Amino acid sequence: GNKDKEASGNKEEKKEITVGFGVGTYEDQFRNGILPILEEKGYKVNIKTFSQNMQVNPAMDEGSIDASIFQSTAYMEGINEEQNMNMTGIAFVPTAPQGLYSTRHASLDEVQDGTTVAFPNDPVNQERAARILEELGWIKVNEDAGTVDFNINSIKPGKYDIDVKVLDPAQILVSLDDVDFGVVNGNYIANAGRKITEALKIENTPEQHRIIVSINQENEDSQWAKDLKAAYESQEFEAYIKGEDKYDGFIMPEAWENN
Amino acid sequence: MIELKNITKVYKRKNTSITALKNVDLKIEKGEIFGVIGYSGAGKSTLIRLVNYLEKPTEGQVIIEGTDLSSYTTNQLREKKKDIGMIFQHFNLLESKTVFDNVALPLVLSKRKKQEINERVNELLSFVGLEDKAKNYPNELSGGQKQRVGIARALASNPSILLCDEATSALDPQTTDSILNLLKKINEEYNITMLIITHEMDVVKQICHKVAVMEKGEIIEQGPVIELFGNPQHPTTKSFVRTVIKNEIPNRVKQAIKTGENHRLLRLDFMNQSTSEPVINEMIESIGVKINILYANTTEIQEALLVTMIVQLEAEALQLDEAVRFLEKNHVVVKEVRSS
Amino acid sequence: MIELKNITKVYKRKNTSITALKNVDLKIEKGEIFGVIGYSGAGKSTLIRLVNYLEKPTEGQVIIEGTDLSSYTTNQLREKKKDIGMIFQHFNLLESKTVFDNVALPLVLSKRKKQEINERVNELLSFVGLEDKAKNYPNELSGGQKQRVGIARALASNPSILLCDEATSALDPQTTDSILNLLKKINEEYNITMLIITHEMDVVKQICHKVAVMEKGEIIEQGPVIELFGNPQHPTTKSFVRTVIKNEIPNRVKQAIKTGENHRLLRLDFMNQSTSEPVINEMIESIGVKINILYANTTEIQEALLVTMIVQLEAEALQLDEAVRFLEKNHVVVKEVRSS
Amino acid sequence: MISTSITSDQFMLAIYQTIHMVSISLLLGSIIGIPLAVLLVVTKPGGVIENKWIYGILNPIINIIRSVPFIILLVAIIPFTKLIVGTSIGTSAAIVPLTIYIAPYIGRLVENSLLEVNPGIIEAAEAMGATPYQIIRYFLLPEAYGSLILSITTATIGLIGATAMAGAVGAGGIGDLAIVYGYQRFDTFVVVSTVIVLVIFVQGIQSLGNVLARKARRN
Amino acid sequence: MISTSITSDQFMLAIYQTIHMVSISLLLGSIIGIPLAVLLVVTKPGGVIENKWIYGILNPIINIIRSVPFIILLVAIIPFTKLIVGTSIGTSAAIVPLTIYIAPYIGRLVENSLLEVNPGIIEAAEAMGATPYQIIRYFLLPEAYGSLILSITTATIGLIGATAMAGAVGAGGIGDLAIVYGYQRFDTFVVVSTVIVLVIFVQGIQSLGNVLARKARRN
Ligand SMILES: Nc1ncnc2c1ncn2[C@@H]1O[C@H](COP(=O)(O)OP(=O)(O)OP(=O)(O)O)[C@@H](O)[C@H]1O
Ligand SMILES: Nc1ncnc2c1ncn2[C@@H]1O[C@H](COP(=O)(O)OP(=O)(O)OP(=O)(O)O)[C@@H](O)[C@H]1O
Ligand code: MET
Ligand SMILES: [Mg+2]
Ligand SMILES: [Mg+2]
Repeated sequence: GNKDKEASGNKEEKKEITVGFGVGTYEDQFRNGILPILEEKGYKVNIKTFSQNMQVNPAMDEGSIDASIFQSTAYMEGINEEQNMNMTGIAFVPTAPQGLYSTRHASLDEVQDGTTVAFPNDPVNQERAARILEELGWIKVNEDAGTVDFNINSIKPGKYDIDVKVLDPAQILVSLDDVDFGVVNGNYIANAGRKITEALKIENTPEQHRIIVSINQENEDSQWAKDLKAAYESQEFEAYIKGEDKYDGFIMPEAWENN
Repeated sequence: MIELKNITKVYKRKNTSITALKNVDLKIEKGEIFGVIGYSGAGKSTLIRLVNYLEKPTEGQVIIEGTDLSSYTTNQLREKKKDIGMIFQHFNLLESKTVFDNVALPLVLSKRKKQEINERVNELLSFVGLEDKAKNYPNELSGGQKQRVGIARALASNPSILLCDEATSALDPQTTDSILNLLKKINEEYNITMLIITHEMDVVKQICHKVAVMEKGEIIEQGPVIELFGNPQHPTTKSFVRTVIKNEIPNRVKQAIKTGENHRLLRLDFMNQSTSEPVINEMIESIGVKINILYANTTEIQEALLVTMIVQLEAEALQLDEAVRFLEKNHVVVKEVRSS
Repeated sequence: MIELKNITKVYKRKNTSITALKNVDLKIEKGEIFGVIGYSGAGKSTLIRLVNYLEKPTEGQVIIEGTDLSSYTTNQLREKKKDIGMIFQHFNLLESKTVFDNVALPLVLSKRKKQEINERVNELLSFVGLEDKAKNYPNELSGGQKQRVGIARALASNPSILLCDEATSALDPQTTDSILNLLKKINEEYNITMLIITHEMDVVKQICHKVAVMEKGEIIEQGPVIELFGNPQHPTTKSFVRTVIKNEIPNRVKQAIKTGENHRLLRLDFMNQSTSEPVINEMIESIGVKINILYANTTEIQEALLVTMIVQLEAEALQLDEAVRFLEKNHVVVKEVRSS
Repeated sequence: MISTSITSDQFMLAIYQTIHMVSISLLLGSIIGIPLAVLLVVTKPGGVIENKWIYGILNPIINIIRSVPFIILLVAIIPFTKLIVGTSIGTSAAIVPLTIYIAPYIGRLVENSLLEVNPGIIEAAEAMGATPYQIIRYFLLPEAYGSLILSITTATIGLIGATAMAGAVGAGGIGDLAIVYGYQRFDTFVVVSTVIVLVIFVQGIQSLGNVLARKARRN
Repeated sequence: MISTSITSDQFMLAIYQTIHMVSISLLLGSIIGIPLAVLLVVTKPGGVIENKWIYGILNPIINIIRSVPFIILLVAIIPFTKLIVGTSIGTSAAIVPLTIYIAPYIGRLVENSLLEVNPGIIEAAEAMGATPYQIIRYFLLPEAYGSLILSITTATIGLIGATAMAGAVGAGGIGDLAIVYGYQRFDTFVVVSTVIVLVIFVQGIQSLGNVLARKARRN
């Protein structure tokens, strides 16, 4: 259900929007790159940060936020189905790819049976991690593996019998010394002041796993949604992102190619 | 009127059980001051705690003013309890409240006006001699001061029954006296019924009308104080009475005792009218015996007097017999005493 | 030997302060049983708590066996305390331990052997009459039973100094007697020094060698018991003594008093040898006065006897004077009594 | 220069949010928790108004709520939260689960305090014919006051810990700042500064509690 | 049929992990926390071995540890955890932060219990010349025993709550199962079943605590 009173009431005039963020660097990008553009256009923007990604969509559902920047298309669609919502993505944002990192090993060749690999515990990131190892052939992923409810029971040994350690995503980088390899989300790498290019293997991020700006579909035609989309696709924003070292290795939106 | 009917009280523990009271029957008339004495552990505190149902009897009935307490609803019981003041053996004062507030509690519970509470509490405190401690907390008081707070608290709401469990055991004789006089006055003025547990025979002597003696959970003897003191039957009662009415010959006296045919060692008990007549003088004059008073003691039991003497008479055998007859004729109770 | 030198103790509260002891000087010889009496709140408990430094004096010194307690290290003080037993006014028993374990505590602290502890505790419990309560917990005991546990505990480690704060106040006279006899025996056998706080004059009478009277934090009078009792100086002391040695004329007696030229109302105090001589008889025979004994009281203070009589003499004025001279010659203290 | 990603405004806002959440949910939690504790103590076997039913229901309810991890509780009661405050996110919304979380906790701690009251006092109350309400108001609570203060102190500090997790629903607060910026973004400055603020909070509350309790205990 | 994504093996493992974490960190936490509480009580102003320094240092240390949100604590002490158990992840690694988290908490609760001991008892101990150690062992602890049991019970239940968060370092456990599978993956069956297990745990611990405490209190 959708209870967005404000948005449906006066679509044209709405000049105050609330944007929700979960775990990630996307709030930083927004504050420094997007906010100035929107404020320029006369918007008043409230930023709501959730320490758990899980809570962002319910907030959208009840109309407490107008837009969110934290999830992938795949996850959003899963939620649309699971929670009976109707969200849509309006723009891609510069996305940090996952990567396979190690402090113990210099090469992926050192893998063997019993090698420990740290996986994030949330379903979306966990699936992405599984796909990386699947691509390397280390493991196999069941056909029927879910998206919003992906879990390690969907993993079968491939070339190796990998010992998967499930950790909090933020914890993996911290505990990298204690596993052979760890799949770390790019945003943590960026926050830790390291380079995504240090990864032994970077995810070939499929489009459906790239981070999007999501809103309720009914707002797609509103002026603020258009302005938000435009901000993410603007030259100004591109210039800001490209000017920051920490976004090296991020997957940039295709829309910028038109800039 | 308080009546205990065939009360038995058993405390159960895991594997053993202790019978604290056994077939206790007791009747206290309205306005009576009833004392209970007995050795430590005899069941006195248990008995008094039954009267306001702090402890429920295992068997038997507690009847107050004609109603069995077990027939009351909880609310009725509470109302009844407001009319029964209790002084605890261990004081049970609230550590978190000042002396004033402790005494005021029963009045606060009865929702009296502030003004009235103030007056009443100050009156009581000045009575128990603690005006200057009104703002102190119990842990700043001496033992006797705590007990006096407990007494003031129990009296605060002018109860018509007062239960005192060792109410003066922590008090010096003067303070005890003044408290007892107060109790006596209250008893006379307001016709309050009082049940007084004590081990101080002086207390019984001074204010009790009747007394019961307990031993191992049973009442072994009861009756008016003067009768029980004057003529105790049970060995335990005798032993209690002996502590106020001494009738043993002190060692020093024994050394002075002469024995032989012409000597007789007698215990003389003077009661009532015989105490005020010059009986001994008359005996000496009319019969011509020689008398040596070895020991003499007067006990006041409320308004009555009990005088006990141990005397040695010296005379011819016939005269001695005559002397005894003379004494007995003058209402003196005479008993032969063995000197060893 | 215990010596208190010029002790002052002040309890401070936020804005007021209470001087519980003021310039107290006291000396207790080794093996002495020293009693302290005084009204409730006089400072007796405060005084006794100074002796084992539960309370430190605000001013002055506490000297035990020649050493000022303040000069001891904490460890030395602890060792010293092991040698000082204390019976508390409020018992202070451990609710979580059985009677047996409570009494065993001082022995456990001194790391005695289990066997030895068992024997000693059982001996003490049977002494205080609580063998059958060994496995009970304090909340299952009567007031007097708790106090007896406290007594047994204080005696457990055979201390050479014993401090008793109202050690028998919750006990019936028989139990009190047996406890006092025990204390007396221990005192004689082991030469233990005892400081006994009490408000029961009977206790003082029965076992104390010396006694001090306290009032408002000061010692107002002290000396051997017999002297203090026989000849009290301070009004407070007099009032205490009066509670054991009654010398007021009971109301009932007053009614029998005849007045006039030929009558004289006298108070006679017999001490020592005069008590065992037939003084009165001889007076009647040799002088020919008529005597009516209105009141008599015998007090035993340990081995000594003190007899007080109030008598009415009837004779010619000259004879009356002669009678008084006769009595005084026979070591009787004679005082004129006003009848109203 | 210190490199950090948060602004001082964010920091001040977080402090305000924590104070807001803690004070209101502490107040509400106490309003629920203390009566709960009292009910437990008076209805327990042997209590002044012994009642197997009330005790038998309340006791497990407290245990059930206390069993649920806070984050699950937060989600589980979202419908209820919306009913009460109209939204499931933000500081006000967090107050609802925080209150539900802290109330049984306060209840348990206060229960422990009340159980320490000398049974003789309750006896005195009963002998005076005090009603259960009067026993609670004039005897039980005043006598347990010192210990009760310390229990509430302990609960308050636990509550501050819980507010850190309330960030899940966008409630903000100092603890959330620590987690979001410190933990998730490795911003050591934020960790250190937020922890310092929390320490000051906790130390302040504990000191206040100790002083009040010592006063109440009068020793 | 019930649709769930977890296996019964995972469930049993989680139960085992929770028991493992709770029992060991409770044990270690008590070993640290109880002496801590005792130290606080004996060194506090007016205590039997009053010591401004020890009290003045311990008291804020406890507050500092109690101030830090658990997840931050977990990360902050990773170097220490590795020193002790050699790794920063897994059940054993979680025990270190759990212990550090619970010890001061136990300390504070037990402190409150010890403060309730009748001062007359301590006086009796001092009059017997008991050493501080003896006062603690033979007087303070036995007299506080009932209340102490309840404090440990409360702490244990708090500890179960904390283990749910220990899942961050891959420690597993029932609470983590509830969060990771139930909460994050919308598996209602997991939520309900884990909460039931937690309730049984908590109810069991509380009942045991109550029984032991009532026995100790003898009423
Ligand atoms: N901790 C305290 N704080 C303040 N005043 C106190 C404290 N302890 C005792 N007092 C006061 O000191 C005085 C002496 O008290 P103490 O306990 O020594 O009396 P006592 O002679 O033993 O009396 P009792 O026979 O009633 O036990 C009393 O007035 C009492 O109120
Ligand atoms: N709660 C209880 N559990 C078990 N036994 C108890 C309990 N209360 C009292 N008793 C026992 O019952 C008996 C009577 O106790 P009670 O307190 O009535 O004695 P008392 O006559 O008041 O003695 P005292 O003069 O020493 O106060 C004692 O033997 C005591 O040990
Ligand atoms: N023995 C004296 C007498 O008979 C009196 C002393 S009183 C025992 O005269
Ligand atoms: Mg009794
Ligand atoms: Mg005293």
